[in-house]
Amino acid sequence: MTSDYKRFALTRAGQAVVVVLLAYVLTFLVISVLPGDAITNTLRDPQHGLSEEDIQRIVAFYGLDQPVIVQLLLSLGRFLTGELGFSLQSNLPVSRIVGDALPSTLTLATSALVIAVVFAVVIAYGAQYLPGKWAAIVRSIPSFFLSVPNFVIGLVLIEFFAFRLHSFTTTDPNSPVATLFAAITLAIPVSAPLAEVLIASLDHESRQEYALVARSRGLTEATLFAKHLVKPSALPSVAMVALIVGELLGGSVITETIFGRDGIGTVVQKAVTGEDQPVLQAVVSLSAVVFVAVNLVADLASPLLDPRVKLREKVAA
Amino acid sequence: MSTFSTPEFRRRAFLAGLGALSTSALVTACGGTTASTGAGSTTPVDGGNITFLIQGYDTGWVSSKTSISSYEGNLWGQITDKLVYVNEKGELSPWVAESWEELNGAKDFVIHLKSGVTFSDGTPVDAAAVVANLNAWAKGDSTRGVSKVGLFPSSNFVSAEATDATTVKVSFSSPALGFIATLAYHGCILLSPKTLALPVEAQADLSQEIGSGPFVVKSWKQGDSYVLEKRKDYNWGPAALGHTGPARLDTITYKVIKDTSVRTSTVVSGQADVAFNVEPQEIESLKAQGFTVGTPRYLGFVDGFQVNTQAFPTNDIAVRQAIQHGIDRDEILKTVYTSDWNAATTFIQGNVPEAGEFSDSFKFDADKANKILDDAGWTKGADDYRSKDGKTLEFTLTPNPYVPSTKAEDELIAQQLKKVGIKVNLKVVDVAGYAAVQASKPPLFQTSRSFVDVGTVAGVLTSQNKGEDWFGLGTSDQKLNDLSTAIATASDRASREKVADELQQYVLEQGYFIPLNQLVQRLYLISPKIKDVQYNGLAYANFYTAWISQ
Amino acid sequence: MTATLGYPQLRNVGTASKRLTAGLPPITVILSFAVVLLVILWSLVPWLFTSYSPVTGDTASKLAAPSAQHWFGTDYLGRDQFARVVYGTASSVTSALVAVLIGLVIGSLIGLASGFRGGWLDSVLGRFVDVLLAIPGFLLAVVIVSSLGFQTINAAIATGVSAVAVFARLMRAEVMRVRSATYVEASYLEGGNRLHALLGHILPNAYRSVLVLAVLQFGTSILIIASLAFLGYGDPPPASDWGLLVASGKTYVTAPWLVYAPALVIVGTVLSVNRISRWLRKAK
Amino acid sequence: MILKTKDTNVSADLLTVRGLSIAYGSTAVVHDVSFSLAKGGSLALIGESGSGKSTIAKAILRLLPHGEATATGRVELNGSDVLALPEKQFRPLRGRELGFIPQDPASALNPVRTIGAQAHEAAALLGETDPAVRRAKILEVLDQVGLPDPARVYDSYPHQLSGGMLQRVLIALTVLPQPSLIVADEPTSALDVTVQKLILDMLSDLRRELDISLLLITHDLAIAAERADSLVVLKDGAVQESGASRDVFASPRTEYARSLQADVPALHPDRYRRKRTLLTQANDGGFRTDTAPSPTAQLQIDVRGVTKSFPAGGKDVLACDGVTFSVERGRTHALVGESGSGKTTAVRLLLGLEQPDGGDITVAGQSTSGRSRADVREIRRHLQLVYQNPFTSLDPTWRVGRIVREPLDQFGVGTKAERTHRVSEALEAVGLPSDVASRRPAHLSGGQRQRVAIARALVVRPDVVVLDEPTSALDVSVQAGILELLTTLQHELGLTYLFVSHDLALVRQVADTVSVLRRGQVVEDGPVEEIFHRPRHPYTRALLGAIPLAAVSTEEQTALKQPAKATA
Repeated sequence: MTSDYKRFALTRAGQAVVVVLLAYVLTFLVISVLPGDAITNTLRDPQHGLSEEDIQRIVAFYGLDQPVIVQLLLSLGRFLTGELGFSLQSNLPVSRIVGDALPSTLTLATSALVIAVVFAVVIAYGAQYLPGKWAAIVRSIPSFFLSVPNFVIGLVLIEFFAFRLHSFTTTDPNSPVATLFAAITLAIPVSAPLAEVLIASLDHESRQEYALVARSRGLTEATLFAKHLVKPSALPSVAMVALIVGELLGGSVITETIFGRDGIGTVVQKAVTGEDQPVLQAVVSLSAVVFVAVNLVADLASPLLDPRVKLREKVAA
Repeated sequence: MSTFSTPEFRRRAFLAGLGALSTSALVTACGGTTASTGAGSTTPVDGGNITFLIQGYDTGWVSSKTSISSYEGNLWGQITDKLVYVNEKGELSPWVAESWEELNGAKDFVIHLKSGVTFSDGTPVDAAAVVANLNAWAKGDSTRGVSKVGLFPSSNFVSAEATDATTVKVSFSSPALGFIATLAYHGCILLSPKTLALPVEAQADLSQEIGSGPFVVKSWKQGDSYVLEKRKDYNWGPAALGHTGPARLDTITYKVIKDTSVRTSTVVSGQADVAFNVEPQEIESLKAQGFTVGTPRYLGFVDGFQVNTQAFPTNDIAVRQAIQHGIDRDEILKTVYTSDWNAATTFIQGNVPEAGEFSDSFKFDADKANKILDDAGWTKGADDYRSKDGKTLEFTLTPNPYVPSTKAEDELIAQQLKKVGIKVNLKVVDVAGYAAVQASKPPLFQTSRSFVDVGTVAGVLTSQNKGEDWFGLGTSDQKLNDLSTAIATASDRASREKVADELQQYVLEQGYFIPLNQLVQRLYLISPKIKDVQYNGLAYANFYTAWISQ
Repeated sequence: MTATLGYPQLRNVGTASKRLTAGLPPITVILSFAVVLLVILWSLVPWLFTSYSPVTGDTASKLAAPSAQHWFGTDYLGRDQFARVVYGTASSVTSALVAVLIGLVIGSLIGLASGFRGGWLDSVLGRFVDVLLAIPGFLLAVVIVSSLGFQTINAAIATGVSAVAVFARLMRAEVMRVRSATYVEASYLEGGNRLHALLGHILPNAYRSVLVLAVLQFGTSILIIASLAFLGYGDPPPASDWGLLVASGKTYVTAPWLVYAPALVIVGTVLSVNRISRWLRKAK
Repeated sequence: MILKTKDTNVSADLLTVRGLSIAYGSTAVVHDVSFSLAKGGSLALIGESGSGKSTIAKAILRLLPHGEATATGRVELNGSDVLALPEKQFRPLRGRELGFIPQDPASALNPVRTIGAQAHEAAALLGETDPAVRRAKILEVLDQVGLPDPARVYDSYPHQLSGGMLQRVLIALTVLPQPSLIVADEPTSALDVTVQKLILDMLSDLRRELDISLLLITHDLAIAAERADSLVVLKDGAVQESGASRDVFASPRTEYARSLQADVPALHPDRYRRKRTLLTQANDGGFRTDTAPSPTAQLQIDVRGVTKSFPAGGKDVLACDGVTFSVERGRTHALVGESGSGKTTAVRLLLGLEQPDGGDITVAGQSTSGRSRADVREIRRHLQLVYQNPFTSLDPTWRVGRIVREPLDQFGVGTKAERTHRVSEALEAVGLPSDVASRRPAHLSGGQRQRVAIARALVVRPDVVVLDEPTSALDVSVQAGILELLTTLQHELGLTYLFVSHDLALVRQVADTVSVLRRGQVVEDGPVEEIFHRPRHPYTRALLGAIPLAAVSTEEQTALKQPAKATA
């Protein structure tokens, strides 16, 4: 079994690396399509007070005077060695900018993920075991969660909990309570797809005959759920959890702006308004790396968690 | 934590608003009752900390940029001193300079320094230090990328030298009437010679800025929060403020909150003490709740547009004059701003002594504007926008992010100019992007520049002796060249005032500058428990004398 | 293997097949159709719904609360907020439609090609779809809009591109599922060729669930475009995209209706679109 | 297969159901059903799909989905009513008194937990807490149900065991807590015939040893009659007839019971013979012996020494190993075998859907193996297939008219008018009203859909029609109608049939000659009557033995007697 598994793991890892590189190239092409040459006109801007010699150094560093394909290879080569270049606005090394911003976004994203999973489980369990009328209401919650833009959720939470109930202050956005509310804002739209997958698989599993057989042996609903339904229904959700990691990174742009948190989201926003290409390139490709890594882990874990998954088919797919 | 039980919580029937959307009844109802300000003694109390919410410190701390940005100026004002103090009415009074003499027709000046003044690193603020600062302001250091102070009269500056430990002699090649006033300008801040000698990158680091002000930088995290603590041995405050000893507040914390509404609501809900640049249209309801809203007016140019005479379509004088008369400034004041704003009478603020009454040269007259354009051959098309030789009369306007409500103001201007057939597109940028807009030399650039003495205006009108050439004329407008040299080298105030009137008349008629209203660039929403906040001539709130009443 | 299939569980599949529920769909679905119809009318013929102009207003009555004349109150320049929402519908809703079309057409083609052709084409397109998925949708949209320029049409293109991966994946799964269905093999036995199988059998059966996703994606696109406008990446003033209205409205703390009127319209529209998508999925 | 004739003794009945009615929401599904089951006895509820038999079983076990279904009436266990008991008081009975054996073993065990882990749930009912003792008891009962290596089964996952082994595990777990009554809902309908017989024998032995009474739910009248003391015949939720299985089976009183009995293939081997013998009489008067087939053009299908293997799990599995058979014009030849016997692969090779590794196939004189796609397509005009499952062989988005016309369109036969005419002609031939042409498959019953499939096969006037288990997805009554149609069409159009099935009794009714397949090899072939009376190969004998009531045939009017115990 293990030799099969090793081969399966290697192929998936190989595919993952290819995807990351392609993501880097795609982002570079999209960014370098920027009309006019943002890099040169931000450099020439007197406000920066950059001397002519500084400008030449930066132009040479990014190979701006060479064709796009050369610039791409240059920057791809550096990306592989972990070298992310300099920000055009603050000429600080990009790795430091992203490094400083990462912790706050990571705490936000992970707590949002946890909250999203909790929301999804509560909704899915409620939809399964609440009496008729209530179950219908709970089932429609995910589609409601999907309909509210997260900037509205954020504004409402801040207005109600910060300004009226003083449960947290906007002056200290990184405090535990403020992070909790920011995480809730991010978690709500993200928990919807997770809840729907969980509801669908719970419905499917609870209609299987083994649930009937277990009931015929006198198991209570609770033990039936815990012992029999949780594991098979959780498996499809593992893949969905990996998918929504992408949503988390995307959603953080708005959430961090509203809650005044300095994270990857605000870095992206500043980079966009300031047309700071190297920062944009770094953030997007790092998010791709995070997404691909998480999905790889989910991919490699699924044969271990679910005995039904055959490695042979997995490899061929 | 918040002792506030004022009506604003009920007024903020927020979630009810979500349901019923009928908050109108609540808003008008609360107009009547003002907040019950605590009885509070009037004698100042030492101690306490305040939180100051601000959009951000994005342009960095290199001190001698061409002009200090409106945000960083707040912090500089607390950690540095100036030689001369200027009050709200523009009257100068001694500060680090105890006294000064103006000799042989304002070409030579002798400054006598107060003794015992030291920088926060202990080094004395002596004549040598002042000379170092003067040279930095006048000449900057291009080799290290350090630029001179924009409005400093550098063109006729000759030298500054220390005659003894507490006296400095400054000489100019031609009369510099505005020199003493410029020493009170927020760009001319006294920094220790050690700081001035630093390379540009090091100067960008706030902790390297050694000033002699009532507060010192305690700690800071770039883009997040900046904490100043009071300097216990400070006792050379300007006499005009009525207090010379150490500051009363223990610390001031500047907190970066980008969103205007969040800053406003945080102070209103009592979680912070001061909010910078709130929405002007909210001032009435904020005052109704007992908050004080400082709307200081500084000496300098009004809120208006420098017109680029080289760019289409403003290269045509008819277009410039049509814009001049096509804007209804009265409607702007009534809609976007409040009674705290004053109409502009010329292109410089009303509190500048030399400001005259020239409002009829930009009086709102839509018919006149239409007539001017018709005569100039701009015919109205089907979409009632004018065009000439196939080019539509159209330009892009970028609201000035440093001034509150310019987005609303420019949207209204776009509507008004549409009535006279001019198509105005808007492009919204933030502080970082605004510098790039200025560099692109647009037809109309919304400016917000302060100065202490009208003489410094000469430095922007033309390209003469490295002037900023706002209108792109270079030296092509001889009349303007003569006027600006006259004003720069006037030997006495009376003759300078006459030249200033002529200059204002000419610039407005030529449509080089399109005034909007007298600028209130900085708004301070201050919680009622903070007393004795004073404003200087450059419209910066000074918390040196402020104290907290429980 | 067929022996085990030939028994009762197939039988009760036969009789228990659900016919489309005759009679009217549930009330909530009718309501949703009404809301979506209203929104489409707003974007096509806004002038029928309000006499006010979305651009110019009566500056004297600025920041007035919702009242009989101004259902959604007035904004900081005295413009009728209801008119701005109605006229903003065109750019908010039609651009969402453009986004869905881009995602649907390109995504379905990719999914169809990789699902039907299989082999090397499938793995190449598969990797391309993986790449599109790997970059978080909103980030990709932000990057594209920042390179094409801040306009709603560019926001629509950006949202469309980030939706391509979702459509491609679903279409590929559907094509693979239908391709192995018995009636497709039967069509070969009756002399049909691959093209006939594709156009005659595979597409008609695959498009339905893709349609359901398209409706769902329409709702999501409205949210993404509103979010992009909220961050200021939509059209410049005086445009009145819904997201822009919320963004500019939120600075006026004393006028909460400026935020909540457009917010409620966004939520109402997207909720209705989701309800219709769920009803379509059930009535398959 | 011991049919105990039981005298009704005085002891109170174990299970009495009186006036039981069940409704899903507002629609009533079961109407006023009553029956009783003596201690140690066995009763079968027999009825087609939709007759409510499963619903009744689930009501007795109180497994109906709560909130959706409501049951009224009395269900007495050992004299006391259990239907109205609160769940807390009923739960102790679950498993200890009332056992349940589900229908599809593949989905009746949790796929992600080992058999052992799930077995402990059943063992817990014994009140045994020590896991080691529980494990021993579990292994013991697994051995008792005939599982070869209980320890390996204990540690494996459900998907690693065959259907037959899974059903044995389920029975073991049900009998472990020694319930007094077992309710079995179609326990063997998902299994092969031979495996089915072994399982039912094992179940009967266990019942006798542990004195457990059985309530059997089935759609197969033969199994019911063979395995249960008494019968209750159900239709649309109401009892049609009930009584001792021998009486109900031998002389059914009600019309419905009689038609059920008539449709059991095993009881009426010659049902379609009269039509067929006419046919053979006309042609050549005698049975064709299985000596080397004469190479006359008469041979429509000639398969010689065909082999085909598939890669599975690393090594190659031989699906067909030297399969040889031939079919004369106008005749019906049957391929019989259980799952994995290779009969489906043979059909796919014949139709050119797969290419044989070796051997030769000729249809209507033309060889199909090793030909280009275009040639194979040409041959298909003469060779059509009717699939087993009518619910997946018709495109749900097409209307019936277009479905039947598809072969004409694809082969470009005749003009548009001619095609529409032939379509309505084909529909009429299969006994469907012409207005069916405008309807979609979703609105038709299983039987009607299969008739549409047959019409589609016939519309292009093929010479040979391959029928891949055409009726196994249909109810018994519908099944008879389809077979009736096939034989009349063969008679009218002179068609040649290749009939594939796992059901020897059915094959005996319709086929002239038959080949018995096992693991890819033809173990025996020849005329049907010969195979049935003088089976030479042990596997054929096992297949015959597995047919419920195989030895019984009303034609021979012999009384029910003890058939010889078939060796497995």
